[in-house]
Amino acid sequence: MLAEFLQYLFTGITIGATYALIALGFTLIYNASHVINFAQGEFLMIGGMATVSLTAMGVPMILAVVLAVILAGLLGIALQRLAIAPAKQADVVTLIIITIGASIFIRGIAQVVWGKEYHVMQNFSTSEPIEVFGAVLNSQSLWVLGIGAVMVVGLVLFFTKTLIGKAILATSMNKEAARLVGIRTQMVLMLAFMVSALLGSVAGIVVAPITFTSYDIGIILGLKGFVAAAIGGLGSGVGAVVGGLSLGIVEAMAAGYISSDYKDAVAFSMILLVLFFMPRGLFGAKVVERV
Amino acid sequence: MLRTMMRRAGKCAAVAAAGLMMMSAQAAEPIKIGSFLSVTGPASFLGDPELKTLEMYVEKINEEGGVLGRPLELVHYDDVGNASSARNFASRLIRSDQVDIIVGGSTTGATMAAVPLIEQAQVPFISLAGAVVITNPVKKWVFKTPQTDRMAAERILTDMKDRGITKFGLISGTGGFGSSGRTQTLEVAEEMGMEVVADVTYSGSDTDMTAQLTNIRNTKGVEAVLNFGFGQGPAIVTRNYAQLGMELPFYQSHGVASDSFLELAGSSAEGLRLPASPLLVPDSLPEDDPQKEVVQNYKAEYEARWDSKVSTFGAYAYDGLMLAVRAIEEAGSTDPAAVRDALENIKGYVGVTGEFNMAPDDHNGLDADSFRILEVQNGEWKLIN
Amino acid sequence: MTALVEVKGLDKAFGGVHAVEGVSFAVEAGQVYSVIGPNGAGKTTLFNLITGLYIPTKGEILLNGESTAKLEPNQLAERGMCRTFQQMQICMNMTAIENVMLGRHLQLRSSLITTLFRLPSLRRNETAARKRAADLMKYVGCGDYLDAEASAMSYGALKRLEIARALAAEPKVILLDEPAAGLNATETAALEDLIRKIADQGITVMLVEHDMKLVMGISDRLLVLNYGRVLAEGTPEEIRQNPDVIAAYLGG
Amino acid sequence: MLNRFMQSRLRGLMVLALILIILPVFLGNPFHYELVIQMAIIAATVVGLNLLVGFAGQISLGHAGFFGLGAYFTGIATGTYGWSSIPALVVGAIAVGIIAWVVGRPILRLKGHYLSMATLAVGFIIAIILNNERAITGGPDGMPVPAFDLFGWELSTFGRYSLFGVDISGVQAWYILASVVLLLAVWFAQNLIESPIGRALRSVKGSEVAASVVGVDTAKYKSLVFVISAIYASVMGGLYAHFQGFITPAVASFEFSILFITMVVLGGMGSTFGVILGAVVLKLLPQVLADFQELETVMFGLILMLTMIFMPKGLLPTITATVSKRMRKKAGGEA
Repeated sequence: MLAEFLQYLFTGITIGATYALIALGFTLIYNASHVINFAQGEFLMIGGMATVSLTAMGVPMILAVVLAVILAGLLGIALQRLAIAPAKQADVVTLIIITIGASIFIRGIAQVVWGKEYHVMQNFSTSEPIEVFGAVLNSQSLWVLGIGAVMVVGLVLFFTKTLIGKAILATSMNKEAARLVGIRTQMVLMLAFMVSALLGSVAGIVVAPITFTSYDIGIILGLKGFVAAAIGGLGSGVGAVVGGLSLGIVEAMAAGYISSDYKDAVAFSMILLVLFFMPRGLFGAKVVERV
Repeated sequence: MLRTMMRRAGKCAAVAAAGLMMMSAQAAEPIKIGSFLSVTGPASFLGDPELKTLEMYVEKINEEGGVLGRPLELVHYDDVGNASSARNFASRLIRSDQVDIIVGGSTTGATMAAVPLIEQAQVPFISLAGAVVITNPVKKWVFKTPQTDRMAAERILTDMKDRGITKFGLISGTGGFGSSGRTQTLEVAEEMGMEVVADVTYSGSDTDMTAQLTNIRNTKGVEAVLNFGFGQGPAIVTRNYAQLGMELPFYQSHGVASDSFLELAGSSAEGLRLPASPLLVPDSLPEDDPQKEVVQNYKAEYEARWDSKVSTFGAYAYDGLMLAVRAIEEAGSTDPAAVRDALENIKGYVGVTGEFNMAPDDHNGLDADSFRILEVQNGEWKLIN
Repeated sequence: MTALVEVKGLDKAFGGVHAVEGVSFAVEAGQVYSVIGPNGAGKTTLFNLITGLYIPTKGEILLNGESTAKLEPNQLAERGMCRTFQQMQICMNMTAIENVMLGRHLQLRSSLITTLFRLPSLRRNETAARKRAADLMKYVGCGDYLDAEASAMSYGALKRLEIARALAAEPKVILLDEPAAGLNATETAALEDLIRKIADQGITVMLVEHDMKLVMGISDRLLVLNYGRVLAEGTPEEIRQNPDVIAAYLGG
Repeated sequence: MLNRFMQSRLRGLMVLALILIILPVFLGNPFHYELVIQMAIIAATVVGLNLLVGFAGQISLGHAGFFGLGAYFTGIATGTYGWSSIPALVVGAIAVGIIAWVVGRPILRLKGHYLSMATLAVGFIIAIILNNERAITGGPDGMPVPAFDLFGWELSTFGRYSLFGVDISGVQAWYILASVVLLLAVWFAQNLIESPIGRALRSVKGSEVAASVVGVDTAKYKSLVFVISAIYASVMGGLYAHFQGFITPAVASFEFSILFITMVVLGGMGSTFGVILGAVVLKLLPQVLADFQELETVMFGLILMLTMIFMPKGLLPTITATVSKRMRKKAGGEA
């Protein structure tokens, strides 16, 4: 019984950590620009695919990872500069469609460059699973959790200790005021996209050994990330992490205990339930409407 | 963009007009082979080798003088794995391109979406998709080249029974292939007096199936596990299976019968069995096997031309095209009814997938024995029987 | 005579901070009743409470003797209360006249079937509503904008348009939140005339305003708020002589 | 009087009718008819969705769920239970309307992205149910749907019919049906928009507080428009099922929902004729881009992105604005 429960929990936490990392990317961009970036999943794909293809070309793993992350970062900047910035007057839905267009475009290019096959990435360390009270844990899960934790801590430090991080926060709270105190808001937005892309690509790389990677892996993972961010409350870092983990755990528990056919339906019902009682997610900012 | 569209629309109209004018000079006309395949999208691992195969052999046949003295022309559209696109492209092939025969439909969903239209339009259609519903009940104009999922289920369950297994756990994808495979497996199991003690599913986009497998593992009496699905899902299942340390006999379906599956699953695949076309083990076939030559040639030609590993899915297209060519040759024209009748009477065509013996009540023409049971040993396919 | 609007011991706290605290007063029908006070005194919060946009932390509001505790803003509108906003709430996705016609929403009940088939009754009502809206626009002084999009109007005109919309609802009491803010002297004078005209029709007017000259000139009674509490209440004359008010306003 | 009436209200509808009457001249073969018929059905769906998104400002990323429910209701009622098409469409619409009302009441309290999320979830749940209930829906492989029938008179795209003595083909008959349906859909939508109900809807987008203080029960109107747009989707889904002859759960998929909302935004939110243009463009694009093979996805993404960046208000509003600016300039120059 315990072993079974633990197994579901491990599975859920591993998937959930992935969702959480993607959700953090959403949160970051949402905070800085109030844009929901539907191309977030593509950063993941770029991270995984670029690493795989570079290592296949004989580039050492570490270097391949660095290059892939840089590529994703550049892509993030390009996305903000070329697609989001020129359309800053646009409606929320219009921005959503622009990011959807961007994700289709990036995916299309990836498909032409890298082909359509799924690719394997080796586990970072041993492929031997670890056994805990009868439940097994993939060693890569530890990497996902560890790197996830490092990134969350890193983000917290980034926002509280660095000038750039504080500037991003200030911009998210009040763009006009931020501009008045001399923050170059366009620069900040660009940075937010870049950091979010870095985050996404790292997530894409750490989960690739578990999920495999292909040109279209970003679609569903990106969507799940958005779901996680919404459960947690858009704009909340804690929310993204809690939202991601709880989504992953609910999925795994539902698949194990309720019905694997309906596990996604269970997850989506959970969202409806959360939003029914907390219209701004678990940790969303409570705002008073000014009239 | 609008201008491009107008230009294209103009072009379409011009082509259509030209088509009408040239009707009289039909003798010079190429034979049009229509095709809609899932070249991109989630089923691209099916559509991609299928299209490559079609392109390559249409070229080859034309170099060798065509069919009935007429060149072949391949008209192809990518349905992206979307059933309603498949239906629309089928309509475009029939109504706009006016093709003589259709070889296509990578997935059962795409095939079935096009079937009502094709039946009404009365165009011969050779599907490349697996499910048994495509040809059972028999539809007048619809044929298919892959073995049915029912045959796969029969083959696997027979092999289990031979090993003394009567109770097994089933894990299947919720996509068309897995879902249909699941239904067939449940039916065949009942007929063969076997018991499916656990029955779980995963969706095509899932990235971890440990929870479902744990569920099976904890079910009492499980003696083996069967995974029905295609795409990357079964590879993840295989890896999770190994991670969980499950040591029961493990079966996959023909949906993953390709070398790329071995690459994805890696060492986790060790010891698993599946039913597959002999294409994966061309050299292990006995010399007197009639398929040996066809299989070896196809593999060599495909790999030389595309510089990528051959897949059994491409072979479905090979057989589809060859059956179409043979039917047209036997009919002596592209008259749809004559071609259809010829297709229905093809006997003893030895293809890559198996030996086809079509009949009015069998538009597939294969039997379960055309599947070989393979086992993964030391990272390679080994022929078991 | 019972009061039209009566406020008893009203409290509103936002996360521990009291924006309005222990406020009580009564407005009688036909009065022009103004609420004044320094910035942040809780005037707009008070209006938001009265019109049902905020839910009071404590206390009670009576409209015509009926408690408004469970009522949504639209239900208050049905009972004859309408308002304008300090930060204007104009529907920029409509034309000017449609904004005013929106004010006639409650008078223009039509069934879905009538609407979908655009039956004659609907057409007649629409024509009448359009005429009434046009009259109101002329009445408040934005007759020049009869065919304009709302987004094409000037600030001052939009302020008047908002009043026209409120009037279109045929309210018993109208709450105007800083109608003179951002207006020049001529416009303010015109506004003063307009408020008088409205009051003369028998509509009770509640006013939040900073322009003392305007307020003192037209109000029957005044309420002075400071830090969410009532500092004074009375006629303009009484207020003018109230030492607390003088102290507060002179920064004493 | 009549002249002014024509100019203001029905001009667009007249133009659309005229286009639909003239269009067959340019339709070279039955496949072209098929494309236009599908465009008309999808366009009518997004005209309904536009009421919700464009006019009332409530984003839905799950609208294909209702489209799919309508399609499956029709498919199951006519196919499995042998109903006639019209009752199937009507009962389906009522059922979907009720579902939309029950679902809409709680989720429409949500705002912005949270509403998108909730509608997305609803769409997904519907798609998952359609996918999993094999016994009823045929599961992921889909189910065949019989031809449309009007009290025993069957409308098949391969049939031949006689209309007022003129011999027409099945696709032409379908074309007429789809055209009439589209015109009705537009007419109803326009009547709705230019009415007290329509003003109330638009005020929800313009300013929800303003709407509430003049007496608009915003919750009620949001639910109402949600239900109306779901009914549009349901009826069109039913017609689509009949026309296609086969449906799979893809009709209720997230991709389809995104396609719908993209049509609305690309064509021009809040412009009935704009969203029709959006539907036409997005339905035509894959056919046009099919020749690009590998690059099809790249081109599609690029076109979508560039159009939205440079025409954030959508195709039709941007075009009309440009044209009227030019005309004003010209008129100014002459005067």
